[in-house]
Amino acid sequence: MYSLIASILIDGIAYGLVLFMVSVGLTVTLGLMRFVNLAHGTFAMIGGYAAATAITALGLPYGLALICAALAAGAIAYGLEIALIRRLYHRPELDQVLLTIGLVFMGIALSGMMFGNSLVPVRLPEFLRGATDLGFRQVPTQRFVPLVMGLATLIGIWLLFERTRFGIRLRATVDNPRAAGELGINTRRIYAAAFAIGAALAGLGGVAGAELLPVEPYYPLKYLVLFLAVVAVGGPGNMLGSFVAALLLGIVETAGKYLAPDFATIALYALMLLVLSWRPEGLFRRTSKT
Amino acid sequence: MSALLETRSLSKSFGGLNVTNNVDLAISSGDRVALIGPNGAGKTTLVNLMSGALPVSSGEVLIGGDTVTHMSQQDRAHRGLIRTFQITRLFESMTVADILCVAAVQKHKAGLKLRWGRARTDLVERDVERVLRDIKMQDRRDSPVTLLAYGEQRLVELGVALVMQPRVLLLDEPAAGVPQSESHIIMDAIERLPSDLGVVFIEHDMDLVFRFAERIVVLVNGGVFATGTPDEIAANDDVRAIYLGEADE
Amino acid sequence: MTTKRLLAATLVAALTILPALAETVKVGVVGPFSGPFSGSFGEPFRQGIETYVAMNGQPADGIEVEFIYRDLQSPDPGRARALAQELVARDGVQYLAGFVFTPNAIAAAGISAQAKIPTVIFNASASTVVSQSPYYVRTSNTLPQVSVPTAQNALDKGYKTVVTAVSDYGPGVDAETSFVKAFTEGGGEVLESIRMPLSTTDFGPYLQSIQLKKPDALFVFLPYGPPTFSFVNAYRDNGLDDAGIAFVGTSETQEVDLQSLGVAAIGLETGYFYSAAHESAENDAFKAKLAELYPDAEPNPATVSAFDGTHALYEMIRATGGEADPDGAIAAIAGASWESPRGPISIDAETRDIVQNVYIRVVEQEENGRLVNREIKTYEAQPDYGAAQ
Amino acid sequence: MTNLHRSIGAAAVIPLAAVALALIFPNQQAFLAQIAITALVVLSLDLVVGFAGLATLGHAAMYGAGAYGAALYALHVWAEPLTGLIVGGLAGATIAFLSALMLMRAHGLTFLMMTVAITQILYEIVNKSRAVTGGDDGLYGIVMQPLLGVFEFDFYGRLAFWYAAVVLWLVFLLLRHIVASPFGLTARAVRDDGDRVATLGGNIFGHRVALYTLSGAIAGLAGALSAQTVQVVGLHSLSVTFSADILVMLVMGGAGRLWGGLLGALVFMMIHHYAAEIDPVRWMLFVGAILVVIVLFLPKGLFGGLEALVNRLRGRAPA
Repeated sequence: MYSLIASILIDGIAYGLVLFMVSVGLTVTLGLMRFVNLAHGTFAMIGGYAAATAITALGLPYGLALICAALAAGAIAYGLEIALIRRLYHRPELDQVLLTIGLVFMGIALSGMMFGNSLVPVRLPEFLRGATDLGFRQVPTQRFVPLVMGLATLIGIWLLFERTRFGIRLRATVDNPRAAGELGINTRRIYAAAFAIGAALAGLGGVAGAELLPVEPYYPLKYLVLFLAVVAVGGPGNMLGSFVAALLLGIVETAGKYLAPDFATIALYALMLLVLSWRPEGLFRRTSKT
Repeated sequence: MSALLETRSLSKSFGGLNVTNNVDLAISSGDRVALIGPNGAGKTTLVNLMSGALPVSSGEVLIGGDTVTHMSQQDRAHRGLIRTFQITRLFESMTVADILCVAAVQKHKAGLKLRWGRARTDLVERDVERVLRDIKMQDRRDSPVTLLAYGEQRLVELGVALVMQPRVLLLDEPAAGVPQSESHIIMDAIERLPSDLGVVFIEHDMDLVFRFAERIVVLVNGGVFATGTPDEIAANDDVRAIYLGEADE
Repeated sequence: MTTKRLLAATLVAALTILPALAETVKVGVVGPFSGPFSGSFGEPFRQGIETYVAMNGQPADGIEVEFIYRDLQSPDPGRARALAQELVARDGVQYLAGFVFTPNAIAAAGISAQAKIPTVIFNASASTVVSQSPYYVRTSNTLPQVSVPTAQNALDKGYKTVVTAVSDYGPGVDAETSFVKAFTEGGGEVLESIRMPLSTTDFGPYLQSIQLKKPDALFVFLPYGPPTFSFVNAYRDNGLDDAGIAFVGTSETQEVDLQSLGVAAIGLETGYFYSAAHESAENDAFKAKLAELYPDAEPNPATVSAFDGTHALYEMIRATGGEADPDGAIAAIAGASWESPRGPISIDAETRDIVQNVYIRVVEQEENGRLVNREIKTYEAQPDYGAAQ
Repeated sequence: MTNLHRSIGAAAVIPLAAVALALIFPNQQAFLAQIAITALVVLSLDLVVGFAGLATLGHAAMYGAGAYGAALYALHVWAEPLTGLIVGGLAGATIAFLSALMLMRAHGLTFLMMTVAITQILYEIVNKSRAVTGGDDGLYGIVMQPLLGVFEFDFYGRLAFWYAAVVLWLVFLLLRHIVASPFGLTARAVRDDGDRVATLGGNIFGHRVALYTLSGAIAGLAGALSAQTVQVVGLHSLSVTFSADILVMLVMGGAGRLWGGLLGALVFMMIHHYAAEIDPVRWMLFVGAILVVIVLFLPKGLFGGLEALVNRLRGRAPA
């Protein structure tokens, strides 16, 4: 009995951390910046391809490949922000939906042409392969990657947004762009940087989650609902909320798999319905003033 | 005869902070009551509590002697309590006539009707035309509301309330944001309000307050600080010290 | 009345179109050439067809085959029917081919049956598909066809207890049903049957709870691509192999995913109808031509299904001299048999479904580091066991 | 008089367009039927997105309910098309009404995700009820009786197209009437500022539930049309993917305008169809680029752009 509960918690948290890593970037772009970024998965996918290429073609170690993933996703996002996305901030949400879906379509076609339509594995270094023995059971060693990265990201993002000038300016900008502009903040640059950071986080998540959500052209659409669920349940724009929501969704789905294997998906969505009916703003409201 | 609108020991707190404190008020037919007080005194909160936009923490709200404390906004509206907003809230995609028509449709509980039928001619259009006349905006009938001058928009905001033919009208700073040059059209409209209507209005402009109010309620820190006729309030040194002195600066 | 009139109209249309196209026989190929299934089906279909054409030229002197490709990304019966209708009525195809998903194949069956269009199914695997139109022929497989011999092999290896874990969709349920039936009839015991939602990404919990039941083996069916990748990795990473729970699969190690699976796949045993490592002259020739045309392509079951499907089309076209003679065409292919890259195959004269060998294979790593499905045992001439049920 | 003329003219657009399409694409009637059916769902979606201001990725729930409802009715009760259509509409309305009770207090991302959750749960239930629904293999074997007892469903899809086009036309006329009714006027007001309508005594929740249910009924009709004309119902009809597709069509055409939905469905289906025909592999690149271009250059969607063009040609200032 205890080992069952322990197993649910271990697998649930491990899965939840993967969910957190792949969605945390969306908490920035959709939650904080309030841009309906359905192309989030595209940036995660770009990160995945970048890391896979860095490892297989360039022979870089896993750690460097992670950096490549973040840089590639961030750089492409930065370019897109300047060229397209910044024109859409003041447009209705539905226009943002259409634009980002358009980008997703193009990303699917382009990645299929460049990397093929089958999945591309992100090869793990030897020490991350296989299983680690916990005594009463084994866990996949790779899950330590999202664990470490998830916690580091949570702390890093918190420090960045709460403790740096950039963070203060970013929050000022999203809360009241006009006032921020009058205070001499370069709001355009802040937005571009924030969007790139969101995408870079997505890129990291794409690599960290690649064992469970393998990198392939259709990635952005296939897992879109998953990303959105974490952000919606957590409360848009709330980093800690996303973290808790990811763990909660991970644990509930995992419990479903152990206890009622055929109904794990239904359990997950039923939970989502309940939480959102109970707290329409998500588990955690955005902390800063609206 | 019981008051049209009454509050008894009305209180509201947000997480330990009391924003409305034991307010007792009674509005009768024909009353013109001004609600004044420094910023943050809880004037708009009080209006929100009376209209049902906010749930109360304790105390009671009564309309025509019936307790409505836990009734929704819409039920209070149907009992004749109508409010306006400090910042104009008009339906942005619509023309003046459409906006008034929306109000008329709600008044006649026709919002779910799929046909106009008699509602259009007999009821809705009569209400709309009446108010257009009252606020003197017949010539603006089909203008998109977003193209109107701000003063005119405030007038439409008032007109929406008038369509409802309320028994009590809560006006939240009816002239807020209107340039001096246009403010007279608001004042004229307020002056022409039906004489049997009970009116509560929040106002910062003391000229307006003293021109219309028969009774003034001074709110400070969520509680009633003083009540009286304009003359009494004007003569009240405490009010002068706390509020008027501040306003003069 | 109306039906007759329509048939007459079709005939007139056919007669007026045909003389102009006397040399060209058009074949409409419907499949996922874009989207999530293009890597595992759409591309292999195309490669299989073009490889066959490159190896065999045109079916006969004076007859030219033209393949018209139509994209159908996912199960969408409405679009399937519309594409089939348009190919027949506007493009004047004499044959249809392709179809990955069962609902799409069933939706197009109405067109095939009423317009009398011989159609070669390259994948759609539910047993019932071929019976939906008298002009349907299948060159892929059904799940019972491969699951029953796989169950037999599990019994032969001495496994007494099994847990089945399949993706919760048509093919998964077919695989589970036929495996469980064959395994229990053979004296084995199925401890639990789990149907995992198709959207599952984390298989760890399923594998952990399977481990607690301590079966001798785990029977698996998952769709190609990401689910298989995640599942196989999870099987290794949760230590099921160390715990002595054998992996019994069917299509999981097929070639389109095999190299991506990497070392995690080594030693996995599966029962399926085609291995790229099948040793025969036909397979070598096929692989050589495929590699020549598409250097990056992996020969895999879908490629071979399309390759053999093209063979079936050629047989029908040859037998009818390129003329529209649907009944003649079907008569020519029903009961036919030939040597495919996968081994000997035939089309059952009654059911028009494929009869083929099912091979038990084990994944090995070759010296150059590439993984292959090494055939270690053959169950000959397996029919679709699902049709009998 | 002009208004009358204009509204008669508008009412004639769909029949004229149907005739034109049938003449231009004589051999693609099944495809045209798909367009008409899709246009009908997009129209119903516009009630939620355009007229209630709620973006949803769960509209397939009602479409699918209509499709499965009509299919089961045809298989087990009566294969008569028109009563089947009513059954489909009722099924859609029922699902919409039940979910509206849960949904209609939410908005924004929360609403979106709740619609996704409801759709996914329905999808899983239908997938698991294989004995009734056929699960992933689809529900098939539907053979409809002749329409009105006279017209046989032909495999070329001629009747399917005209049947779908007529239903689309009638629903469109009905919606035009509704949009101009007290209900429609209130809908616009609720979209602009629901709380404000509540202060005027409007029953916002009831109104939204009614609007969602109406939308669900129409989506259910479209689902029923699909079941009856395709003769197979698959899980696709209940998928989030399908919901996303129709949302893209609506936004592309211009949400909040009935014409926008129709135009969006027509243009998207055509572009998709022909782009995929020209290049079955890379068409998504082209379609994606078109979406981006539309967002950048036609902020009010295709219909808004068309309107601006017509106004300019007539030498009028844009409204």
